[in-house]
Amino acid sequence: MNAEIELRLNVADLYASYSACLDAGRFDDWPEFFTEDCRYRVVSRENHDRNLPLGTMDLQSRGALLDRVYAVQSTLFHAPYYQRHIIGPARILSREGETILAEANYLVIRTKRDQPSEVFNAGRYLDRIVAVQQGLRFVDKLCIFDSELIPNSIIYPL
Amino acid sequence: MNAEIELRLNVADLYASYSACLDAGRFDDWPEFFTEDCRYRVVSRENHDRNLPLGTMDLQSRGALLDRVYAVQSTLFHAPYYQRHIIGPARILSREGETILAEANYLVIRTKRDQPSEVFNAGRYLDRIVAVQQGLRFVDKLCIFDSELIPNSIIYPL
Amino acid sequence: MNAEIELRLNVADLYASYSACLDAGRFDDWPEFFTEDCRYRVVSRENHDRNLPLGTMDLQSRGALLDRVYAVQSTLFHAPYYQRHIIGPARILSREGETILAEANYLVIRTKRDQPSEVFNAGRYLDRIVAVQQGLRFVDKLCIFDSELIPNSIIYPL
Amino acid sequence: MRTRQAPQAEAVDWNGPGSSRIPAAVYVDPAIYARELERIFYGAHWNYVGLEAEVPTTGSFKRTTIGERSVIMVRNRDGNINVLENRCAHRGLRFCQERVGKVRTLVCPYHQWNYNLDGKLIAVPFRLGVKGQGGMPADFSLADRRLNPLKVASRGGVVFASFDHDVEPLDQYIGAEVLTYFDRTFNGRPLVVQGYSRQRIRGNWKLMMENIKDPYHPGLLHTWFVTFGLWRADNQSQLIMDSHGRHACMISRRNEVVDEDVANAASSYRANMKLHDPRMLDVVHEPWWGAPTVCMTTVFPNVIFQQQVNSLSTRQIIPQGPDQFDFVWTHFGFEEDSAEMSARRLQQANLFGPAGFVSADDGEVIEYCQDGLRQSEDFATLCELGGTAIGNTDHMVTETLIRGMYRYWRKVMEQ
Amino acid sequence: MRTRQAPQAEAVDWNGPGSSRIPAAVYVDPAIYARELERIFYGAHWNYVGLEAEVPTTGSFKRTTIGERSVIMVRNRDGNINVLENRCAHRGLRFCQERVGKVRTLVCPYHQWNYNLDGKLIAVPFRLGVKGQGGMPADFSLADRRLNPLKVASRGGVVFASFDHDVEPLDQYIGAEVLTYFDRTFNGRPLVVQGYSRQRIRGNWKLMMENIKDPYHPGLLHTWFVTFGLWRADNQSQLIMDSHGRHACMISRRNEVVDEDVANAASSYRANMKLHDPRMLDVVHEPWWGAPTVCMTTVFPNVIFQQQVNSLSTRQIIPQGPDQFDFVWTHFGFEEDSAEMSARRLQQANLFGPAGFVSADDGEVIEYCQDGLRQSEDFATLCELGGTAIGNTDHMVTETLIRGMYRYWRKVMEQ
Amino acid sequence: MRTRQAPQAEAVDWNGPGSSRIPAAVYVDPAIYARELERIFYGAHWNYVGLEAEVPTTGSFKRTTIGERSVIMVRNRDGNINVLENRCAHRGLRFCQERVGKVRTLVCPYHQWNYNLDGKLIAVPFRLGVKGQGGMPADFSLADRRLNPLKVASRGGVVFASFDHDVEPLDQYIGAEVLTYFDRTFNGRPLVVQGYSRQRIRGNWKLMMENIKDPYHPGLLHTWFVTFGLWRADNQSQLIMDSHGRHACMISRRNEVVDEDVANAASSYRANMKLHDPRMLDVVHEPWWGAPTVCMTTVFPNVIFQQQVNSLSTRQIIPQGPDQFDFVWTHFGFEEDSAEMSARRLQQANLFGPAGFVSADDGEVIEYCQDGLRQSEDFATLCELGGTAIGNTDHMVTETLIRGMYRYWRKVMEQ
Ligand code: FES
Ligand code: FES
Ligand code: FES
Ligand SMILES: [Fe+3]
Ligand SMILES: [Fe+3]
Ligand SMILES: [Fe+3]
Repeated sequence: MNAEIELRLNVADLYASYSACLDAGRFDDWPEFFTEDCRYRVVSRENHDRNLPLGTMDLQSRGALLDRVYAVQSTLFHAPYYQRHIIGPARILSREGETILAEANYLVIRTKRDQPSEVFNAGRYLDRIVAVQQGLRFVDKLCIFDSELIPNSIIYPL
Repeated sequence: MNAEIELRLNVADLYASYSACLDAGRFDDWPEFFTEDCRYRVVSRENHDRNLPLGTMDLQSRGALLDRVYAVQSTLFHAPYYQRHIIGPARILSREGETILAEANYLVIRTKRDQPSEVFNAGRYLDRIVAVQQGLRFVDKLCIFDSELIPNSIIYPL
Repeated sequence: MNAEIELRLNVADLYASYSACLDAGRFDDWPEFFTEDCRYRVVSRENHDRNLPLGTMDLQSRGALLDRVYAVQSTLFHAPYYQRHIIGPARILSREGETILAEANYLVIRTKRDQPSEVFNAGRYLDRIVAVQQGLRFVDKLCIFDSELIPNSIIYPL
Repeated sequence: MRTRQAPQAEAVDWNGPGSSRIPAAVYVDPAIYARELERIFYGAHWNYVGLEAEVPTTGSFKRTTIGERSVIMVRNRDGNINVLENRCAHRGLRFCQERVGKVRTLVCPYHQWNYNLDGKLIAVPFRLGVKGQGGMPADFSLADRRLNPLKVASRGGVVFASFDHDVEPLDQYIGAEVLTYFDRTFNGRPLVVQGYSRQRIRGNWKLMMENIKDPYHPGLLHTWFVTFGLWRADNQSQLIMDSHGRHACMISRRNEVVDEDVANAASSYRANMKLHDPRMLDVVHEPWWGAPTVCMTTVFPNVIFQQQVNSLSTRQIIPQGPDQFDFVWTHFGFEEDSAEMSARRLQQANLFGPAGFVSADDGEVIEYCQDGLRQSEDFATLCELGGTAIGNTDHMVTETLIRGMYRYWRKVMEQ
Repeated sequence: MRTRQAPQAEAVDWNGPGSSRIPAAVYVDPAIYARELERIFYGAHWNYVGLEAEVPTTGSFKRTTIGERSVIMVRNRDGNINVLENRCAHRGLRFCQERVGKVRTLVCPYHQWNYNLDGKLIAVPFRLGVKGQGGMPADFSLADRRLNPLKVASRGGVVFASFDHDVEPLDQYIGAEVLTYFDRTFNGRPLVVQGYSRQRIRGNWKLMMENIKDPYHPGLLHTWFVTFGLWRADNQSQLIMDSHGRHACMISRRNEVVDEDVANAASSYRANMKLHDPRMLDVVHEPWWGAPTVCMTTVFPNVIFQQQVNSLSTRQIIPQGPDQFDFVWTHFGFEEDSAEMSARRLQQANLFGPAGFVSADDGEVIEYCQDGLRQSEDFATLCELGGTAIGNTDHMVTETLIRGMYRYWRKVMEQ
Repeated sequence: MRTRQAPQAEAVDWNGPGSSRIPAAVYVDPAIYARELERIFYGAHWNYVGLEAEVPTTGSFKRTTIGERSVIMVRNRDGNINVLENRCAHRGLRFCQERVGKVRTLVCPYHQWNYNLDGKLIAVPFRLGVKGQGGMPADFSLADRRLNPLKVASRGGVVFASFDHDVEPLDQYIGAEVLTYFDRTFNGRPLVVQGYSRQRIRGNWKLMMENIKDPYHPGLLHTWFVTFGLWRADNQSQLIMDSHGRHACMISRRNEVVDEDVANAASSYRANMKLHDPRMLDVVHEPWWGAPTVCMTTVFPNVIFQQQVNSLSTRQIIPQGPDQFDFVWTHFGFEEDSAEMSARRLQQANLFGPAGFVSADDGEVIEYCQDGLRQSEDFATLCELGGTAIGNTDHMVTETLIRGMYRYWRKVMEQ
């Protein structure tokens, strides 16, 4: 019973830690939120609803996440910006053995230097989560964004 | 004690499921979140603070909610758009017997086709909730929106 | 155990009550969320990250909070506006004896008369909280805002 | 307006003297819009500002906007209503920020220049200097500066104002034909405000006037109307205008029986539709209606008066550039209303406003009209239902009211 | 466009007849932009609208935009593809709101005017009036109004349209040299859409064309390209243009071995870089490529065809004023692709689009270009890598394609 | 700027040669604004760019903006400070994106053109081609292109720059009278930056200059000032200008005793007001002040130097079109400050900035001024407190400094 309740709270904490990590720009820590054989996909709601397979990002292992981090930090030229995730209440949709299926709405506010803060990307996380020794990890993280027009580019993970 | 804690979590889940339903456009399921004799009101903060009775929507039974759904799906011509609710932490204000008075801040981001995502409506839910067999239901749902200027129209429920 | 769980829920409630108080414009109640010897600071992420000590507001006692309230209500001329806080999941970072270190992302939507609602300020709360008889109180509240350009002025507390 | 003086708008090509084919430029050209502000909203026209009931007592004020200029409607010490431009005579501050309130005088925050409720300057701090130094020059008199006063007229509790003090009298401006229907609702009974709705619509302000001068669309766009017979092309009805064709009334009567042909013509007709909660259409005929169950009155340039069965509202148009306007609904009833009738008006208000079953889609189509009209300047609309003539009719299958408005518009705009 | 007619753009000073030093005004001046819409996007040019695969059957439509005008690509009853302007002939509504769908006819919601899939007006409600009253005038014929049809041409499954029906034939427009490479990808094989990406980039639309006509930057800006030899200044390559210099292909071949000098020249080179997940570069040579591993084709004014190893896309440019444009990516494969190949194309898509390892930064630099060009009007760019001449080359150390585009631009724009 | 060349601004009607009644157009007209950029911000004027302390060592840079042009303040190898326009000489990229940092050279990301800290072009990749192909033309020399250098002057640790290299020397530009007070704060003591505040204010940039040249409002708008005697109409004070009237100092001294008449005149006066936490006003007199406790210095066109008791800041104005500007506060102290004094300056900073007890409302009133001035072009302000003459005074009951600024503005703008 308590375990059940605690799990619900821990899932909420997972989202809180996840966004804190990204919003602080601690990209090196980002892959730690995932399992080795994870999949991280960012996909437009348009493609998702029409069953079109294209993703804006489609990383199919923690290694691929490390490659993304390297690109963000060393190879992808971009104007620096702040991200701020506002995540709504997370909800556990189902359980398959050890795996939790959870979802939460998110909004990312972007702030570029000398510019007003702006709505950058809004959508839904649909995630498969497992508990490992160190805590909860994403096996599968799907970011389905409503935002039809990406304001130029997405450099950092969502 | 546990019951108390669980209730608080369930209220949070209620808001999560409610927004998930609307944001996915599952309008047929929307009335299911309400009791038969419910009331659903969308009112501007201006009218609310000045005790002016006019509502932007004022539906006084689950039947009226069904009528709204029918209008949204069949009679109200409009440009399609996505809604995305970001709901802040819900708070139980009081208990009157079986009825819970709860409130939560909300923000709805609207995305129209080929347009950037934009702040659509922001405000506060002030709700009376009861527990029925299938879970928690709204007896009374009041959406008090700050947004002075509605960007053209409100078609879908908030 | 339960105590632990309850604390996590109470922290969430604290943020909910705090934003409800400000968003309703109940500024007289605002200092009640703080201890007598509290500190309330609003600081730009730029200054914070560069270890520059300047704060946009830097109030170093509950008395100073009362002074701010007086200014907001009696001496600071400004156009009236609504605030709406959307706060993400709060997270307890650590405990030092009685003191809880907690953080949460926030977004404040501002609505001026006859104007659309707009993104006003987005950032992170980094707070030290203690439990007193009447509940949880802020010893230290730090609002670190991403928003590079303040849209004219900040009159009300964040 | 942001342009220096109404810029020379190039003449638009109307292909002749008619007003049935409106060129796209009329809706999108900033220079034309600037001239509209000058000649229409700031010219010799009466603009709606509000209801007397909104400023019940001395010092009560309501801030609103005419064209793009902020004005204050305030009741003075004599109980009369003034409308004053919201701009300090010192350094130009739009000083009044609250929407409604009650004041003893009007004070600008910057240097506390103080105006009475008639807009007269009554106090200037340090006017005589301090310790004999500085202050306003000897030849300065409080009478030299004041808040810009508009000409005001009130009828049946409805307040209008004009920046042009030479504007013709209000009754003459509205004209006898339309006045009859104006007075039908506003016969002097005390009014009670039930609340406000505010929309920002991304379309030219005239598109909203067209919408309410267009009896052709309700039976086609608004399924609700068709299905419940509130409005149908075959309803008994009348269209009337003032002599200029700038104002109009669409008058009709409800009809439960559906005419086959009409039902078929309107693909939007839903024979099987039933309300789960019929209260929204619990219509009760009010004696003062007479035969008509609906009367939509447009008073050029900025207001629409709605009587749709038991729902009553004024709808104010506030242009915001050529391609958007704010639309402010003031729903009201009468002091004499029973509690049941007040509740009924509120119930039926579900049909109107930004989320209304039969008006949310008006805002939507107006936005797409603007989008389409913006696409190229060589396009002109075709408003020739009922031909190209302009005149009152006793049917609704015509766009004559739109032609009437643009005939007048061309005259005023010299376009 | 918001201006009445393309305003008289003042002549820009190019310091002579060349096109290697582009004045800042060419990117920021609203009057020049208005003329670009008129002469380029709405003039005698072919604009990309989509792929035939997107409208598979009768009634399937896709809404898109040419310049700033909304158009509908729809397959008619004969199986042919029409492109119709999305604007109702009655009162101008941009009536089609959904992006894709399937319809029997095109109906405008406002008054339900009804058009067939060729854009012909087939029904006008109450055209003959109601009970003998009103309706359209006697001389009105359905043939008088219709949806504005564009000229359409399709090749290899790719659909182009033009507002100018006198535009030259598509093959002649693209020209034999470029057509060879166009046909290399679009040889008639059935295409399969894998998905879309949409960006809004705050820069002048031509900056994107320059970017894809610029073989100078990939080896310097895009570390990935350098490090993995996908693109390097020393790669064997060719640049070809049509006779006008408006279209171009950048053709190159991958090279695993890194030339010392080149590596050193590019500070962005990372010798030690390894992918943790190499699948993103699991390139498999496809027979139809021939020698080249990459071919970037620009067809003036609004489309880029990408073949980057196994990743294929069309990239459409939709201008939104002089200082921003929307950029729509359509990733595709072939019906004949194996499951592995489809997955491979999707994997490699990580390199492209708004978050792509080698294209996200293109959007970024374009934005800063616009920022810099906005700073003052006395600035001109210097595109003289490879000199000032314009012609095909078999190397990549030149900006000749950019010079070619602007030579043509000056001719069309009379600037 | 977005316009081609400063468009011919139509002459504004000032009703004569005076500068005490400023026409609304001066604040709202885009053509006037475009000319302001050309003649004032990019003309023969010195603009504030920052403090030497912000770029302590070789390679330290700070990015900022003059008018609407981005510039980089950087310390070179000789320890001198350069100000370079942030625009690549190749294709115009505004390449520097970070606000501050430390670099060895300035590299543009697009094609890695490389500039030294003096803005000289030192490397162009593939300049000599690859394998003998392409590259820059034979006649190209690195000396042909460089980053646009501004003229730089530094005094007392404060750095100014001008796009016009023929601008008069800085000390002469500021003028002896104002220089005295400039040097009072900036006497060469090492400065320490305490932090930044950034606001975007929806008003014309000159309204901020007016605000700090207006000794009339603080005692009326800012209750705090009145109540604590920090600023009152009866305080001993001086207003001084340079010979052109473009720069000014408002100098005053604190006064605990409240003059009855003045208190009464200011309805904002709160006799009973007490601070719960008095530390915010724990003022300690600093020897270098001399008698004055406050000195507000405006150096035309883009900076204000604040000494308000123990709080020190520079306030930079960055115009963003005619109707808004960014306002950047740099709070500072001195290396010689004790820990207590540093803390005191920070405490008192609560009075200033976007949330300041006595400055948040300045931003607010400026916004409403713009709103009011936008309402119609026939309006002119009335700045005749103290008459219409322009000259230094030893009292504060005058708008002479505003008249002085506009007299100069008319001369430069030929308006
Ligand atoms: S601007 Fe109104 S009092 Fe000075
Ligand atoms: S506008 Fe299309 S039918 Fe009337
Ligand atoms: S634009 Fe700067 S190097 Fe090419
Ligand atoms: Fe309608
Ligand atoms: Fe590139
Ligand atoms: Fe001030």
